[in-house]
Amino acid sequence: MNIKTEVNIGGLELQNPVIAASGTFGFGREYGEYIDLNSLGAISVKGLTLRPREGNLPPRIAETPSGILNSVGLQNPGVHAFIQEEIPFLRRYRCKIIANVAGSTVEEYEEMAEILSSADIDAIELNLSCPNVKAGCAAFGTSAAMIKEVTRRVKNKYNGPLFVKLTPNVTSISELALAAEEGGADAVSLINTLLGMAIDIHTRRPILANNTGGLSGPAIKPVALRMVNEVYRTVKIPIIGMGGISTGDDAIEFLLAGASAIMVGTASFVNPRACLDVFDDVLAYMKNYNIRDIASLTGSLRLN
Amino acid sequence: MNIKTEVNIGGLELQNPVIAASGTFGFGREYGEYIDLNSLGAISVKGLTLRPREGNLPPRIAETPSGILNSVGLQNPGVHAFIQEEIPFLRRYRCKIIANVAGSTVEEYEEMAEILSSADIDAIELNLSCPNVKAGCAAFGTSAAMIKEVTRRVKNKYNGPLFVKLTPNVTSISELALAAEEGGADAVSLINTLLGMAIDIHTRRPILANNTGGLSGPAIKPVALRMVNEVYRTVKIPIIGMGGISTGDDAIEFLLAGASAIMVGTASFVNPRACLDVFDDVLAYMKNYNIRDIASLTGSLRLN
Amino acid sequence: MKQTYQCTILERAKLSDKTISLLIDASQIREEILPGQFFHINCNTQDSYLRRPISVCDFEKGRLRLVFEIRGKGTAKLAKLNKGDAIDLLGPLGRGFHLPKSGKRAAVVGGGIGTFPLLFLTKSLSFPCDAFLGFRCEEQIILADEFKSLPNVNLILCTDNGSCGYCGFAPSALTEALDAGKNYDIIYTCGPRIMMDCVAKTATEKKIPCQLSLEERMGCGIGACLVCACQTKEKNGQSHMSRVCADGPVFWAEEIL
Amino acid sequence: MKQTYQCTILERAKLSDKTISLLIDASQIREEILPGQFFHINCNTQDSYLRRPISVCDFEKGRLRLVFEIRGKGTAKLAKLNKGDAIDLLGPLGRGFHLPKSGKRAAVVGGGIGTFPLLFLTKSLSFPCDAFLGFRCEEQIILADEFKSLPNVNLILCTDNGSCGYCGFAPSALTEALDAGKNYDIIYTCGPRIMMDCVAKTATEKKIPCQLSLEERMGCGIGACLVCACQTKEKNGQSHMSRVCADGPVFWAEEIL
Ligand SMILES: Cc1cc2nc3c(=O)[nH]c(=O)nc-3n(C[C@H](O)[C@H](O)[C@H](O)COP(=O)(O)OP(=O)(O)OC[C@H]3O[C@@H](n4cnc5c(N)ncnc54)[C@H](O)[C@@H]3O)c2cc1C
Ligand SMILES: Cc1cc2nc3c(=O)[nH]c(=O)nc-3n(C[C@H](O)[C@H](O)[C@H](O)COP(=O)(O)OP(=O)(O)OC[C@H]3O[C@@H](n4cnc5c(N)ncnc54)[C@H](O)[C@@H]3O)c2cc1C
Ligand SMILES: Cc1cc2nc3c(=O)[nH]c(=O)nc-3n(C[C@H](O)[C@H](O)[C@H](O)COP(=O)(O)O)c2cc1C
Ligand SMILES: Cc1cc2nc3c(=O)[nH]c(=O)nc-3n(C[C@H](O)[C@H](O)[C@H](O)COP(=O)(O)O)c2cc1C
Ligand code: FES
Ligand code: FES
Repeated sequence: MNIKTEVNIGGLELQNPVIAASGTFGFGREYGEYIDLNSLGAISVKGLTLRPREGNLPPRIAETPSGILNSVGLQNPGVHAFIQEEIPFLRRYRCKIIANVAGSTVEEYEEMAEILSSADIDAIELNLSCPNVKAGCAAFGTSAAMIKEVTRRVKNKYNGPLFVKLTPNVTSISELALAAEEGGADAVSLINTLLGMAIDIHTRRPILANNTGGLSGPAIKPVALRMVNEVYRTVKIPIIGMGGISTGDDAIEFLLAGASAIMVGTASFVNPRACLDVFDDVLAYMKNYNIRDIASLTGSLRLN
Repeated sequence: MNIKTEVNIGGLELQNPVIAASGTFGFGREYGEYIDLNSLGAISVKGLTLRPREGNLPPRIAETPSGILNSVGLQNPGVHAFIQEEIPFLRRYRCKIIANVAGSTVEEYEEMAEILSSADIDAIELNLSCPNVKAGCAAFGTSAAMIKEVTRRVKNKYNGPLFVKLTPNVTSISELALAAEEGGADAVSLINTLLGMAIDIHTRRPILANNTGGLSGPAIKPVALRMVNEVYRTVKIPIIGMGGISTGDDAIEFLLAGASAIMVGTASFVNPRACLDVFDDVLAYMKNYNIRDIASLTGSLRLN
Repeated sequence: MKQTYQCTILERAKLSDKTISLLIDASQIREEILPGQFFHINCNTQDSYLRRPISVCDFEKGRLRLVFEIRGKGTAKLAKLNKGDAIDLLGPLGRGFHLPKSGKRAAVVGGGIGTFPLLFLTKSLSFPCDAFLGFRCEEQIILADEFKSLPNVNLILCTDNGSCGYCGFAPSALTEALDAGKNYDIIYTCGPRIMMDCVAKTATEKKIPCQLSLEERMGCGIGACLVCACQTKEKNGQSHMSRVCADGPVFWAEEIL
Repeated sequence: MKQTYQCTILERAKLSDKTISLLIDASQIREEILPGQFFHINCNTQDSYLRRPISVCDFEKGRLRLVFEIRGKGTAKLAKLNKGDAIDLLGPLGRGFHLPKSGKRAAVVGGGIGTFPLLFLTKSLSFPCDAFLGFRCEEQIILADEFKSLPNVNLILCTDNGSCGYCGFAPSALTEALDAGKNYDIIYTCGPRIMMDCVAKTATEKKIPCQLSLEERMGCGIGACLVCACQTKEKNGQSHMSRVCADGPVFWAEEIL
């Protein structure tokens, strides 16, 4: 059976809709030893900032039921080092490069977009939703007006496909998705992590040095799915869905709910082959149901 | 060792801070066959409406990683039947009776408060956060102005301890808690369920007949803990904390984060003795650390 | 006080590719266990967080038999249990089948996993019965020997493809028997909902009392959480949401909408 | 391509109340396994979702030995594994101990669970060593016989309460040895952070090269997620966040802030 796996996400052509989620896959080097990066649709690289960042103090991770909290706090070598050292490595592979960027002012977002517009990347994912840095992107992420504004201004500086990544820690994610669409986003990515906390009852302190962190993994899947479906019924631009995807069945749920592509994050920590295993299982499902075009799954959920 | 377990929650004296969460414990009759209701601090009864409600169509439950989605939709016999048939039963026990009420207009909330003010209950918990009914309480739950208004007006009709139960599906839960405090609430209860979805990939339909449902169970614990701590640092009134509590350790986490009492919900489904087991484990922890007053745990978390 | 029970598995058998039988030492359970009742079983993983309802397939001398098909995560976990392992049971739960003190003949109509609880039912009947048990094909037939060995049971096996016994669905076999003049005091049915609806319709037409055993996804299993709702008709004709776990799982045909 | 390995457990032993030793058939692992490296082990429950890092305690002829203490949910789950069970290993991971080609004598200082990886280290040293191993009390002593049986190891057991061997902490025993004129080409340490810091300080004062094996909570275990950060000093003196899993777990004392 001939299966069409190519998808177009707001101008970004992917050989398949499986993308490694930002922050969980570094710049691909480490996982490249475990899986053939050529088989991924794309990699969304670790969140980049204008200047290098050292991130938060450890501990930066806590385990919770069916999930984890992290508080890395955007440790990264900065956008310039990314361009010089990581793009050349990633370019050796077929998978597309999505630059995930976070700024603390609108101007910083603009400046990074400008810098990246002359770099060899395939798309920008605006991280307007990192819960682990005090100032900056989290503040943008909860205001529709700010999202629209940042998106519009970045769109002016960068010609390629522009994705806006949304936070789930809001009253109405569809309102924010709409703002991104109005600002000119070519797609929205959701969800980023849910803000959470874990406590060591013996020391009476939060486990994370940063006190709070972002919840990811299977625990958040029902919330993520609901949000993807809500946004799907609100905006016209494509959705990149994520949140707890560990199996092909999970990925299918997201596609049915309205995602055009999906990202695999935390699951890679448990199974370094998770991205590929997810994709193989999606193909098996399609064969089983005689579905020839993966794009036809998107939004094919029938509500009750 | 002599352990003081009594707590006062905004005027409600509890022999211990363990409360059965609304909607998971019915009116106590069924669990009363498995545990001695005399040993509970209180029971928050199934959400009451002015008139009887049949609730949503089945399926009303879906299992998710470390949690469940429910969409009962406030099936209940109505406040009058509650007063006539359930209070006399519950009054045979030492545990306090908290009437959890949901209305679809401010007037309905007022009317129920008035009716209940002449009933033999110990407190009212305003459910401003049920995600499973279309009109009504969910709309109130996300607006600070509405919360303040409803609280104020109910407070005028009901003299006893008034708790306001908050939804986690908002950008800022502390803002809503503040609104409840300003409206005259004696305590806030949090969290209600997170709105989520689960999909049957074979039928391509949501598992719940109502499409979406409320996520509860261990999966939501990190989010609930974070919100309790956030609210603790914002308001002065006591907090009743809940969300995924299944063990004494979980309960301790909530107390440390700032809860003065805790509710056990979904955990009872797996372990009908959950409320008692949680309490026993809390006592063991206190003995171990030589803590003599359970109230001294509240908010004793030291942030990093 | 009721409680959960930690029981020991005495025997585990694989009845088919996907079907497991567990024989459990239930001697500590002092409550009466009735046909049609079920146990709510802890699968003990966070991956399958909720308990799973499984009907009593048989109960004799303190030995409880549960037979179940592997469907998803929870039953897959239960299928891994072995002789000597502990199993955490909540139950017996629910309202079982009505057992008339006397009668001439009953009909029992089951399909697939719905046939398992009918074994204990037919054993408990104080008069003879015709048991119409439907399966996809010959290979899928489960527990036929157990039914055959019961002196009061006249077993009519039905297969969709006719590979064994009656060719066709069990309700058709029942209808043919009724048309051929058979008389039943009561009809019991358990299986896929469309099968049961079919049986209930026939029974109603013939004015024979009929009981169905319903399935619904469950939370607490004891009647407190209201997630296992099914629409039923009150005596006054009004529709009502009943709890499959506590008001059922067995209902009279006329109660079901 | 690297991969995860499904290996079989050859032997399981309980070394103390809380300490388990697993001997694992690692013959399929073709990568070199070095002392100081660790495996990231799948506990396979949603309750303990993440893998758990456990150091190589010993490796010989394709047989891998892991020794661990039961602390929380994950290690409790691993402790339930038995002979014949499969175990899902990711590794070997991390940068192991530096093994000088030649030397006169090394010092090895360990405490508690930090002593386990030192067994493979001392076995791999090409010259003799003094092993200062500290435990709470005599009953807590683990693996002493294995250390004793190594021809190049001079074992100095230390207990906090003096119930066996040197009375006091292992770093004090090291300091006393140094003060008594002992010379070491290199010092290795693994154990509680305060213990290691103490050893590192002594080593720095005496200008002896020293390596520490750090612990940090891990996500991916392979260097991609940056959750296992520890502050290190660059050559230029600047502080930097390194990854315990990939840049460590073994660091030179001068790298640690
Ligand atoms: C009263 C009653 C008695 C039953 N008796 C038997 C029996 O004797 N033998 C047998 O093989 N099966 C029986 N079933 C069906 C059995 O409970 C389900 O097949 C089982 O719960 C599926 O769980 P899973 O983990 O395999 O599937 P999953 O898909 O992983 O289950 C996910 C969730 O959905 C629920 N669920 C899925 N399918 C069903 C279903 N058909 N009915 C109720 N809940 C479901 C599960 O309990 C769980 O909460 C009975 C069901 C009920 C309600
Ligand atoms: C490189 C390295 C090698 C190790 N080697 C050994 C060894 O050989 N033998 C041994 O007994 N222990 C070893 N440890 C410690 C061991 O990893 C922890 O004791 C174990 O992860 C605790 O898991 P748990 O499920 O018992 O505890 P839980 O409290 O349930 O764990 C919760 C989470 O915190 C993490 N965590 C908790 N304590 C630690 C810790 N001390 N270090 C790192 N992560 C932790 C867990 O991995 C898990 O992600 C090593 C740690 C590291 C970093
Ligand atoms: C350790 C870690 C680091 C992350 N860093 C980033 C980041 O830099 N930028 C970003 O947009 N999202 C980041 N995320 C969020 C993920 O990309 C993803 O949105 C989230 O984890 C939900 O997906 P999952 O459940 O599959 O992990 C991070 C997540 C984790 C676990
Ligand atoms: C089946 C079910 C029904 C519920 N019904 C109500 C309700 O009627 N009123 C209410 O305020 N909360 C209701 N809740 C929410 C719980 O009281 C509680 O806030 C939530 O489940 C989180 O706690 P838990 O994780 O311990 O279950 C319900 C929860 C469940 C699972
Ligand atoms: S499962 Fe809770 S009422 Fe039936
Ligand atoms: S655990 Fe992921 S980088 Fe170390």
